[in-house]
Amino acid sequence: MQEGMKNGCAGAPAVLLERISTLLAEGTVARVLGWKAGDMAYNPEPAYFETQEALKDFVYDGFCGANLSKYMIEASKLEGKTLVCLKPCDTYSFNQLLKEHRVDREKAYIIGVGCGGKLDVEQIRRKGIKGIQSIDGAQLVWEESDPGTELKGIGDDVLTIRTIYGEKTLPYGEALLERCHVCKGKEHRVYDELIGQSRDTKDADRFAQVERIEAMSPEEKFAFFQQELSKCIRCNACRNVCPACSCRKCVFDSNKFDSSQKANADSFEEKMFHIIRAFHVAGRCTDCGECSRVCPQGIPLHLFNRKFIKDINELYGTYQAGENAEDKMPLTSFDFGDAEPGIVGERG
Amino acid sequence: MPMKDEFKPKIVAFCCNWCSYAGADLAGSSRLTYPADVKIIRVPCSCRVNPMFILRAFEKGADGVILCGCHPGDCHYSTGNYYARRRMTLLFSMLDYLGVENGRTRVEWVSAAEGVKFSQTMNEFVEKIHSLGKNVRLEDLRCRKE
Amino acid sequence: MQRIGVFVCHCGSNIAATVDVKKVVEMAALEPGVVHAEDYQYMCSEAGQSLIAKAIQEKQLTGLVVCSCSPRMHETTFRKAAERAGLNPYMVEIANIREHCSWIHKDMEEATRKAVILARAAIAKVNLNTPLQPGESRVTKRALVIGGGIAGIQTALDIADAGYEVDIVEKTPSIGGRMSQLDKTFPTLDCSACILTPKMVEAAAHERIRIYTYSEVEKVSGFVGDFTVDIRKKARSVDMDKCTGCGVCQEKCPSKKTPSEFNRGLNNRSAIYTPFAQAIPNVPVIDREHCIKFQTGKCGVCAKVCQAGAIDYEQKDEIVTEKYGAIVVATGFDTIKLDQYDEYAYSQSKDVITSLELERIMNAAGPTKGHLERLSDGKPPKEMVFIQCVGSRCADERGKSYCSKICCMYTAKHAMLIRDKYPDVNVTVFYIDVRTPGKNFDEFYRRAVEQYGVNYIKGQVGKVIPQPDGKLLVQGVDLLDNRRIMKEADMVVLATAIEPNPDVRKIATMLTASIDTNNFLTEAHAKLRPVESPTAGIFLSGVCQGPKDIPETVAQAGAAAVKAIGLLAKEKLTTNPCTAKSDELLCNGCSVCANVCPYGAITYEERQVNDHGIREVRRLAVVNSALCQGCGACTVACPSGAMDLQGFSNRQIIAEVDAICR
Amino acid sequence: MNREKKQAELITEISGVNPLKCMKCGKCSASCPSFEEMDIKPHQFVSYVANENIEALVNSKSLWKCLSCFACVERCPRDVKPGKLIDAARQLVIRQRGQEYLSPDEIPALLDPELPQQLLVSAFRRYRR
Repeated sequence: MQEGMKNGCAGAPAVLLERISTLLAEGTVARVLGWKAGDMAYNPEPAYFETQEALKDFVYDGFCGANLSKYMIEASKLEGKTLVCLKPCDTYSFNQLLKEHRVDREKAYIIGVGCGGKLDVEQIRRKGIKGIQSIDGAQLVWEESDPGTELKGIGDDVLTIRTIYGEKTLPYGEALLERCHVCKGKEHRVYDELIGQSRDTKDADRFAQVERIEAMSPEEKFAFFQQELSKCIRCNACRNVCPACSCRKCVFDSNKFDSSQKANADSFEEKMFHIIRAFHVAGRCTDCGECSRVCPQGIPLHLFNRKFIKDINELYGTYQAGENAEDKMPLTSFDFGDAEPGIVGERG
Repeated sequence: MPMKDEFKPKIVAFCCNWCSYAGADLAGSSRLTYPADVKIIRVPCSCRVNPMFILRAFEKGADGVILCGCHPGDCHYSTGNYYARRRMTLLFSMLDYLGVENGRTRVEWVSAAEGVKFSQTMNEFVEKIHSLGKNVRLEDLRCRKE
Repeated sequence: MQRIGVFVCHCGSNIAATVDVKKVVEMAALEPGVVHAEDYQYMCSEAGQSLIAKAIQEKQLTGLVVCSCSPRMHETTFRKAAERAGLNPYMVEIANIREHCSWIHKDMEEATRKAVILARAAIAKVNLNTPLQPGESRVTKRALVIGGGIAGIQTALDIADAGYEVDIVEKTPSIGGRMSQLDKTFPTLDCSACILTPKMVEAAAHERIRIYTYSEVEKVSGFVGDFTVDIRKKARSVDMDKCTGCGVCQEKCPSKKTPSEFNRGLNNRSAIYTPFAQAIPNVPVIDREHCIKFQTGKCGVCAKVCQAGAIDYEQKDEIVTEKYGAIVVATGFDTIKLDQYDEYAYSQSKDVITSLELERIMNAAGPTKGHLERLSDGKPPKEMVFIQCVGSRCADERGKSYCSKICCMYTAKHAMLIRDKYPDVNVTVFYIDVRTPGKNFDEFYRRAVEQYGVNYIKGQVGKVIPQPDGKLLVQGVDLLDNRRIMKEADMVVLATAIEPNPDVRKIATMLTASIDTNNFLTEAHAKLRPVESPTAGIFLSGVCQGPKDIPETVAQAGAAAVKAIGLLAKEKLTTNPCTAKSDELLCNGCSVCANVCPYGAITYEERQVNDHGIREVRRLAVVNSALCQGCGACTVACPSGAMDLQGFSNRQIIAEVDAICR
Repeated sequence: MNREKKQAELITEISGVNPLKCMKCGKCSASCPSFEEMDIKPHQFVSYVANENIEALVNSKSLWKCLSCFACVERCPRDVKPGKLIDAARQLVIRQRGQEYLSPDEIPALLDPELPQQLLVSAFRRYRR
């Protein structure tokens, strides 16, 4: 049963809520890291819940797209276990953080939640739907907790959006985040238990966008990125949300490279920032897509990360960060026969 | 002979202490000339070169950056140049992806005995930078469009 | 703010002819931090150096820039001069205006401009230099040798003779290694035991050598000069002090069905055994897996017959912890398994043997008492075929890509010995190439052909087909006259590829010594430091580094010993201060840096930090400055910039970049 | 000349074999059951291709004496696999004949009682339409 609507936001599937409630009650976990309703129907906020009483505000619906793995860095420092709901793609990030000793597996109780793709309000807006008041159809219907069953295809569900201009409808599949169209798969890489069903959302090639850019002339490439990067306001949202950008202090905030700047003092800065940020996470980025999701300017930041991933796959063998917590990362290993940097020019 | 154009490129060459810096020394003691536009920075190993240094050079107006290290397999620290090779390959590929002319960056393995190669490489590189002209793109990539 | 002095050298006319040194002085004086600038004819001369010393004292200089020849030439000179004048030597930077400027440019104006920029970069760097102190670490005057073969024994003897204590850790019950299994040695054909046994005895009797046999290295911590090693002394079940080595226990032991490792499984040994008669120590061990007492609880014959009361069924493994200054790896080799080479019928016929098995057959103490006979029926062979390069020089995964190096010579030896002792036996060798570089080696091989009539045929054998009558049909081809060869042989000997002892991987991991794809230990430099591992204080002896024969092994063993002695002879180690250092407030503890460190110099510890009021326990990278060689790989791998390299810090290099691009 | 160079390239392309990897050990010839019948021996295939001496190779008896038993492919220590080379040379000849494949009714006339069954099967597998 769905709880009542909170700020137009759907509640959470009963099977999930019951299980979380039990785990909290029996003391298996000290707190729950989940979501509560935000001020709008489409922006639930990550939140901690420490009592069963508090769980009445717990929300888990199609808009809960945030990757909570990064929160586990801080949660690992707390007393007792923290329950966290991770989608399949989030578990890659958790594994990567585990590999980098940033999270404590013992401090986490991971519920691998089923995923049928997460919603992106920007996609809805792009369809010309404005003035949203509430959205129906974003709630998750998990009949029973059998993670093995797959839900029907995404084409079947429809979002009904009540706006100040009247009611609109949109197929669920058309409102998905970019990353869901290039989904890495619905298998959880690390978890304590699984709840809920998944359905496949992949309907595009992960590297198609990168390839399109690669095929451009240098002038076109330059124009494309100049266009995109000129939007950057250095709000640091991409950095703050990125599970790989988990440095205690970012190089752009320290004086170690004479690179700390509060405002963009010179024209070079955003470029340097984005290239270096992508480089720092190269080989560690799981391609979770959070950077692009949170960018208020809509810069497709994942295109940087995915370029590195594509290069790594092509030059050093296929590698998926976070697939497990053991494999050596591509930038901390090498092969005697690696390609020379000159290959960049040769590939054209 | 004055150059055809008045363009005086700024070129930074990072050289590892054990092979390439010594190769540059040998070029010097063999009186093998290359343009004065090239300025060498000594680093212990090619793996010491952070991509940030390269971008920093461009930020400050360099027109080309070249990294020289020991040949793969000959690194004084055994494996440093292998890491450098991967890092630079990825960085250069990214710059290419951003539409920056990839001739502005280069990696060359120069041993302590390869004074001739060092000088040749620098001559070639300077010529390449001359053909590319002043570095505008890296400086301009972000520029807010009016 | 630094007080920097800039000293521009004319180098006679080497610099001054192309660079306007006065102009460089003038321009340098304008740079921030510069309080003194002058030029001189020869800065490296006595007079030039005292000029520098005088300026340091008079102007209270805190940093120096010398614009002169390459730092590879005179950096040390100027650093020492600075130190004598009371300045920290690491406050000196060199602007190379000779090799990188005056010698390669002709135009004075251009060269001068470049010299000024190079000086500026050096000044910018010195502005950020900090005084560095070389570290000191103590040296434990004892060496550990892992492996008790000829390599290990020779290294241990050389180190001990130089006056230092050495421990040998040997996995098997006796020292001696592969060489003790050999019958004769090339190119002189002297008996292996006759030259090895005295060395074994000498090592055992040496007052400065301690031998741990039937023992393994379990754990290694520490670093060059100061290693701590746990050695597991496996339970021998025999009291070393009481045993007299009479051998009665071995005679009476009722369990005699265990294949003898020493004889390569060609015959059996008892459960209580010494590997061979000249074993050192001459104290048996009980192989508990095959001992009736240990398996069923009933027996105890050895305890009953032992007059000395040395048998101790209760003995337990013992861990000994020792400190060492240097560690020499001498873990040797084994032959590869032949199960992938079914075409040579090794597993199908007892008369197809490896060369090492032939050594045991030829040996008077071996399974056939030294008589050359077929293992299937005990008959003397009339036709013998040797097949070279079995598993060596092989591009696929069945074998090894490298040349095993010793096979050509030992096969010539075997062929010669057989022809000498059994002139009626025909010997044919199928080879791809005969490789005999080495003193008196090719002469040796030619002797086999010319004097002993050994038949060498160029062409690898395709197949060995066991015949119903027990003969072995060898199918080959003579490549030099394109002729099919079908030879009926009585015995076939395979020159099996050698590979490093499989345990070496485990040991290398403990030592953080690097290893190549073939499991050979990597040397610090393939040409110039061939007996040192890249990990400081670890030395390589024998085949663990690459295939070699006995003379080469002994030579390398001596070289490794000298390197170890050179280390042990030092009272203290001064360490290069240009090492990596991690800023504990920035460190994520992510281990990325440790993953790229070739020296295992980075470890992690959980430590309380105070980060602007936040007190918490964090996982932090710690650089052992005694191990760090200062390459800087970690500094770039570190995403947060916590890891920096002293002497070549991020800010210093960036300052140089900025100065050049200014 | 140029034609033979192209043919040699075609053979290496079809076979996927790098003739330069050969160390001339002769294990292929030693393994070959048809060695005696061949005019050009298996270990020589490699040098014929490397030296672009293709006319001689395709006109040799060996081309059709190879049984495709793959003993040489199996045992070659250098991953050179002369059996694949000869097979590629045969492909080359077949292709040159303008795609004229063998039809089943032509076969009886070509049969030789000495011909091993294995070759027949292998050839048919390869050259049927």
